[in-house]
Amino acid sequence: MIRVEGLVVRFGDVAAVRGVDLTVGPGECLALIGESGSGKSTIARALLGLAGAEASVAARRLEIGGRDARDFDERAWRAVRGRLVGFVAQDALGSLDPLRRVRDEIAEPMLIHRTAPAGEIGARVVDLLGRVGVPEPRVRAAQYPHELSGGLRQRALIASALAAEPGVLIADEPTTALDVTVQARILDLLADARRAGTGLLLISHDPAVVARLADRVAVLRDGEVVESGPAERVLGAPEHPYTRTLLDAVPRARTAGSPPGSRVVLEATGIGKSYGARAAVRDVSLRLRSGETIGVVGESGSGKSTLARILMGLVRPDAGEVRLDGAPWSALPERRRRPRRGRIQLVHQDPHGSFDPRLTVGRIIAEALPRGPGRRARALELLEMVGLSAGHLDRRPRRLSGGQRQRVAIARALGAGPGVLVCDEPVSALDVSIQAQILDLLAGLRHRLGLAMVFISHDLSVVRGVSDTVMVMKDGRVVEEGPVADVFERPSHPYTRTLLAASPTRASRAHAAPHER
Amino acid sequence: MIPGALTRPSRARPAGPVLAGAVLVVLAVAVAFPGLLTGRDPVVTDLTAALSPPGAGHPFGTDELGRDVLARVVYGARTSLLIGIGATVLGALGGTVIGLVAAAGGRRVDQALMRILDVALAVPELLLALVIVAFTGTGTANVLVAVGVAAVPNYARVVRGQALVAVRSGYAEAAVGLGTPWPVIVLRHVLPNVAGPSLLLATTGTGTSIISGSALSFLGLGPEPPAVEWGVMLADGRENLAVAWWPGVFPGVAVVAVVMSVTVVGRWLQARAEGRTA
Amino acid sequence: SGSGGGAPRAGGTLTFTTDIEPDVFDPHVSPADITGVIMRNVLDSLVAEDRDGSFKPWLATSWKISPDGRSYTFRLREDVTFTDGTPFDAAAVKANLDRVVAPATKSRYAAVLIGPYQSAEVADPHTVTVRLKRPYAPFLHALSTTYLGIYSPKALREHAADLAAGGPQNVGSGPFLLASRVKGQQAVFTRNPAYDWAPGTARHRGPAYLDKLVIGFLPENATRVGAVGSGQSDVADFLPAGQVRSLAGRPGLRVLSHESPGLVYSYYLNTERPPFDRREARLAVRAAIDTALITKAVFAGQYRPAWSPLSPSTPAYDATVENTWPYRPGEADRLLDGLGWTGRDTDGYRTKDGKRFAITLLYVPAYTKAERRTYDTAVQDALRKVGVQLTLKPLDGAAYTPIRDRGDYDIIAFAWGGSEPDLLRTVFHSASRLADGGANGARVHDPEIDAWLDRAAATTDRAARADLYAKVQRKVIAEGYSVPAFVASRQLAVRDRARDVGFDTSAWPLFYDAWVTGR
Amino acid sequence: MLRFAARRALAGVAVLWAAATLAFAALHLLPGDVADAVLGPNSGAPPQVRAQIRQDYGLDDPLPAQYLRHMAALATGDLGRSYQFGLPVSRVLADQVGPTAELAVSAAVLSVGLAFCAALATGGRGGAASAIAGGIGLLALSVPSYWLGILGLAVFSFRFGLLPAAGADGPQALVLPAITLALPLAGVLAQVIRQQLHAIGDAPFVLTARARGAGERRLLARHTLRHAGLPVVTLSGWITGALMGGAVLTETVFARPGLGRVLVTAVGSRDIPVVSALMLVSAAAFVVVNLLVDLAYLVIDPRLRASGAVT
Ligand SMILES: Nc1ncnc2c1ncn2[C@@H]1O[C@H](COP(=O)(O)OP(=O)(O)OP(=O)(O)O)[C@@H](O)[C@H]1O
Ligand SMILES: Nc1ncnc2c1ncn2[C@@H]1O[C@H](COP(=O)(O)OP(=O)(O)OP(=O)(O)O)[C@@H](O)[C@H]1O
Ligand SMILES: [Mg+2]
Ligand SMILES: [Mg+2]
Ligand code: NI
Repeated sequence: MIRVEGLVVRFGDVAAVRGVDLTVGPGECLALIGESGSGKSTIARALLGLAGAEASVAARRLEIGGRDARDFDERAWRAVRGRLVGFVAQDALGSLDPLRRVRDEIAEPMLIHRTAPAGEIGARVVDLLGRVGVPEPRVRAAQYPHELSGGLRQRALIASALAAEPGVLIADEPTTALDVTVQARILDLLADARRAGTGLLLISHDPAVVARLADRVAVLRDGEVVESGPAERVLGAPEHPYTRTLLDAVPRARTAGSPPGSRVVLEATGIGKSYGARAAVRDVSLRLRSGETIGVVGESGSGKSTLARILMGLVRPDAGEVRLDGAPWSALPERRRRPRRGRIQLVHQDPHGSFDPRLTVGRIIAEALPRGPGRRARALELLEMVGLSAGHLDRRPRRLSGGQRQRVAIARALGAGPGVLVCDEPVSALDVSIQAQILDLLAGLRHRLGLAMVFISHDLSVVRGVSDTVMVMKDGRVVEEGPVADVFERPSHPYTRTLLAASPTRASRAHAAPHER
Repeated sequence: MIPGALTRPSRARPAGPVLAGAVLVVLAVAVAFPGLLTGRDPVVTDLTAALSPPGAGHPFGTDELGRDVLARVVYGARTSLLIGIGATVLGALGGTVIGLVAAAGGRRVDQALMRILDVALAVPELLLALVIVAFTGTGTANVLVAVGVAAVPNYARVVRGQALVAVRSGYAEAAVGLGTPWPVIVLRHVLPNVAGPSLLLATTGTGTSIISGSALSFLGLGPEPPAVEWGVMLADGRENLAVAWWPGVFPGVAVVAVVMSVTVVGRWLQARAEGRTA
Repeated sequence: SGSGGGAPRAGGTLTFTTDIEPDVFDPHVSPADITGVIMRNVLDSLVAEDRDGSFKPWLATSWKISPDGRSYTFRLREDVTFTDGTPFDAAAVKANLDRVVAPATKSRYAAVLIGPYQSAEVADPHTVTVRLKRPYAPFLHALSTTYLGIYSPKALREHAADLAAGGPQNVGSGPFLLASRVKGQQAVFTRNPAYDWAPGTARHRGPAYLDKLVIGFLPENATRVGAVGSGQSDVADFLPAGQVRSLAGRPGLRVLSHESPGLVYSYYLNTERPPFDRREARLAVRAAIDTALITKAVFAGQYRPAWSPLSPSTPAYDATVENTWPYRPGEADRLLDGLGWTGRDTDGYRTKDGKRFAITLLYVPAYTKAERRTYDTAVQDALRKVGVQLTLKPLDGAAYTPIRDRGDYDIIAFAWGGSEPDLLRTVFHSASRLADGGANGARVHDPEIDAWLDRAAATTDRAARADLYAKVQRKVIAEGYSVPAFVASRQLAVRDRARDVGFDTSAWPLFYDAWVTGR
Repeated sequence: MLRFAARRALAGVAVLWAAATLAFAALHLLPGDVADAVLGPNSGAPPQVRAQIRQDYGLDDPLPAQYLRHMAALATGDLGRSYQFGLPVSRVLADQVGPTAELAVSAAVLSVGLAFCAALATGGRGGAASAIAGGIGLLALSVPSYWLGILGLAVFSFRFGLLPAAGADGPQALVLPAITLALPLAGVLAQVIRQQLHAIGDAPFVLTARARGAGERRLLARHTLRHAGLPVVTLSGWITGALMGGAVLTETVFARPGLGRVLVTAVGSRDIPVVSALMLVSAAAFVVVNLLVDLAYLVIDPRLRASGAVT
């Protein structure tokens, strides 16, 4: 279906992809792994002829559906996109048109390619939503993207990519925002599709996910494939040292050695928030001490991001109160909160949307820094802490990879020197090695400065690694909480048990047969 | 916006901004050293040579009193641009401040300001300008103020509308989360995002202000003769359009050239500031 | 008047476009020329003035003036009915004249025109006697204008407040009915089929030829000229002089031109304060202005320069003043030097005791045609050449009046149409103060002129009047109270299909005799 | 919703009241006598006429009394009697509203339509077509409208006789004025739309829509144009103002009856009843437009609906 040889993509003088060969056949799954910024998303976009105006694309060979795509005109590309090749973009949160209803977005490929009679489209949309695991599909179809949680949006996006039954699906980090139960469901769905003959180009930072699906794996570094082969071999016995570092960064406990302090820095009591009839958060309480990390896990749409925004004082709760450093916080007017804003910072779930598109990375970070000379130097220092370099300082967010953007968001949050950090999926787009680097960074801050964190993540192993206590959320409620070991070892709530069971652990990857369900 | 299929990005050198820049340079010369562009006096009449067509002695011809049209266009630049640009700057600045305050100042401030603007907008600009001029007297500066003040509500509305969208954006929220004070958020994030349409209005506004100024002159509240001003030239020139096109067409062309150049250069600068190639 | 070949034919529509739309359609109230032109079609007058200044019967068949000149007895036609069916009689005349002077009418011109009117008496149904407070020679002329036109008394009774609006309620006995009016656009007239009392000055009898007369209002010169050029209109009023020549050459178009009688456009120099309290200063300024050249340039050779305050087509015009005050810049310099304005400042203007020779001309732009402003600008430049700074000061209507009435100006300029030499009294008699509704712009207090003007108004002897008015003109020129500028012509562009559009003595177009050829 | 409506209605009334007050204040505080303005500079009216005018219109009463009388009359729907025309203001304005509305609405529709067409023509595709269309748009927004009108007249009516030069009868007479009024507006709107299209072109959802196989046209129609529509909605207040301002000049040039012309003469002769009535009309128009604008925001952008923060 797709066959590429010698693919080169340049952005100006920088070659983001240099001479990549790959093929995806019907019913076959090729996984692209590689560190953040290695060129995965760029390849995906280039295969759709959408590398962007600044990009120059060249290839020795580029065949899609058996035709030479090198001399495709717009028309020909359009026939390919959505129909021959479906695409799930990495930036799931911003990839649905905010002005259109979810159902219109999902129906669009069917309308464009006329793959379904007009009368049936409505029913199909609901069916698709159900298949990707969206509860209440009928209700959700009629909503607008901003009314959906991150995970719901991601599922809607996958549904739209599958709508016209494409021959090949390119999925760029399709499960970043999904909790493990839903993730499992999506992976099943993709496996089904593959069995039905759909080729799959899967881009993921998560070896566990790759292990579940891929027949073959290509490992990308700096735009070049350093290793490729059958999934079992590459994942099981990597040859290239880069691949090994990519896979072997095993999460370890980063809490050890620094017991939480006794001072309560953030306290929430009986928090509740509804959007119309939907209760996004109900009666949630938490106490966070300095140096402590509370992990928050839970179903997608269970109210985690809403909770984070309430803690931050960005959304006013309908019920309950948040106190910061023992003083009122959520009840204050914004003017009174402002001087203390630096104390508590948020890493947004949607970093892209939280950047002013007009500003460069340097200025975005500088905004968090105190006024004065040396701001740029400090910004660079922060960038380097999250594994970016001076070369990124003058770029605009649009020209960064997904993982790079996420790290900029972290750098910005740290720049303010907060005592409390609320992280909403801070490492969802990062490969394990960089994840490890970031988590070490946070652990260091916690250790040295007593940084307290509310850490929201769908990745149970990450949560387990960083948290002292953990809260499990479902339908806006905390269904279980306690010391992390207790909850993970002896889950009491049935939902927690499902969650843990569904987690594609690293342990499973060695013996995970690619075709196994 | 062109998707890069198997393409190289286009790197055309824009001819527009260069041309527009040249026009603005000529204009600047006309304002600063009109003598460099014409050797003639714009107010001296020569009744024996009234309405001579463009030719050797008078490249743009002469008007109904035999005054050199080129000289009048050149010398008129100063007054016209003063009114056009001055009034626009005044209107755009005032409007932007009010619009931003309304958008960022919370519901009550917004409501109050918007209702005041409704009233202000309801006052026909002409009337407002008339009243201002009636109190301050005629003359270039007063026309400038009158036209500028009359334009404030318009800019305010536009800025406020755009700002409302920007204020609710993710990045504005992120800035709130950083504890950035509102004024800074407004200046750093909201303003640049509302600048597009208002800049555009401002560039067009330059021409419109020249015209509004001339409408005032028309009612006798503008610069008095023999002051040279494009709007007045336009108004006078149209009387003879059927027999002599040049006194009415050249000042019009000057207005068009100014507005176009300002627009093109403004757009180019904006695109550069945003790092895109447009 | 313009006449074409062929016999007049009844039927058809004629469209006439003029520039200014009257605010008020009631000539008893409005001072506007255009109101007079428009309503002439609807309202008849007691008498009609002929081109030679004599008066012909109209609604009055004959009249007698008492020897003391203070009472006029009119014998009225008996066959006239207003278009609402009311018969015309002496009571109707009385009702109209009384209305003009009633304070509630707020007449802005007719009440002045009617002069020392005291009362009207109905002697019998068809005889009316008008009594004046003092002799008033221009009275017949006043009666002949539309401003003292005769409405149906029923209309006055029932619609007095609505007459200003213009519409079917404005009922007279004229050749047309005002059928409808669209404000800002046009007024439409239809023929009065019963009309059989045309004035003695008309070319035919019986009803008007036109079925319908449309009077459109197009203030923009270009649009008005364009409308007649494209055939959207048959006659365009007030052609800009600059376009006359090019229009005259267009096939299918004629240009009709009539010099307007009355006071020419003149600059009135304020004699009550320096510098124009000195005769030499006035004469110097006058000598510095080449009115012949300016007139030729500004009006593309269409208008003549003026020599007298009166237009040559006005009765009692004195031709002897012609060419008596030619353009002599050397003379201007000599006079100014003589007055001590010998210094020069950096801008090249004359100074005396460190003060610049600077004068102001007030004007109201809304009421000033572009051509006049151009003329003023040319004058400004002419004066600059002899070292005199003239500032043209625009003011809005309300601000202008008090300043003008106070006399806080050096020059004001205006023209005044009308075929009555007594207009001289309005501008030069010491009693015609601006604040009292007069127009003595030069603020002249000249006992000699006052006496001549009073005597002229008191006598009906045309020769004696002409002699007195000539004296006034010569004195005005000799003293340099005003600088006459140009003699305007009313110029109309007429399409070939429009025939026999007439002019009255004030050079206003008349439509009673007009007709149109078939398509 | 009902409370919202009531609040808006109340605010609307307040705006109208303020507008009327402002007009009253402005025109009474101007130097000079209203009676002089009524009479005009060249009238030979004797002083007693002036006195009569002052008396009839109550100009000799103290200002507060005049103000109260004026407001009381307005409250009962009586707009007063025009100084200048001597007629009830409602009658002066009655037949003028139609032509102006006709002109303004057709120009508004035309300009928005033209702007979107131009954006469609230039959107996405580069190349010559886009450059030419962009240039025309630029030209359109740079040309002073009344100058354009006069040139248009010179060419289409006088030279070729294609369209009537003046008046307000029939749709033909509307063509030139509407185009004259609409073109500069369309120029501005097209630029705004283009700019917005540019900005939105980078958004991830646009990439996704493209990845579904959406062509440029579909992209515009279904996605980006709605985003570009937002600033157009924002500009509608400006559009309304520009239409009203433009109507004054356009109506003069094309000799169309209408409110704009009435306004010019009324302001010139300080016809307070007419001017304040016109201000009421214009304020009412703005109140309505703003209401529509706010509703349009809600219709176009669902994000604002949820926050309920839009006024
Ligand atoms: N502005 C809004 N309007 C309406 N509903 C909303 C809004 N924001 C959130 N919701 C709803 O509230 C619920 C909780 O959303 P939230 O974003 O907090 O979920 P989450 O736990 O962060 O999910 P995910 O892991 O998928 O990001 C969801 O059902 C969502 O649809
Ligand atoms: N428009 C652009 N202009 C310049 N550089 C770009 C542009 N888009 C991407 N890049 C750069 O190209 C490289 C590859 O980016 P890409 O998005 O393909 O990475 P990725 O492998 O998807 O990373 P991630 O896992 O973080 O999403 C990165 O270094 C990125 O900064
Ligand atoms: Mg990526
Ligand atoms: Mg979330
Ligand atoms: Ni993950």
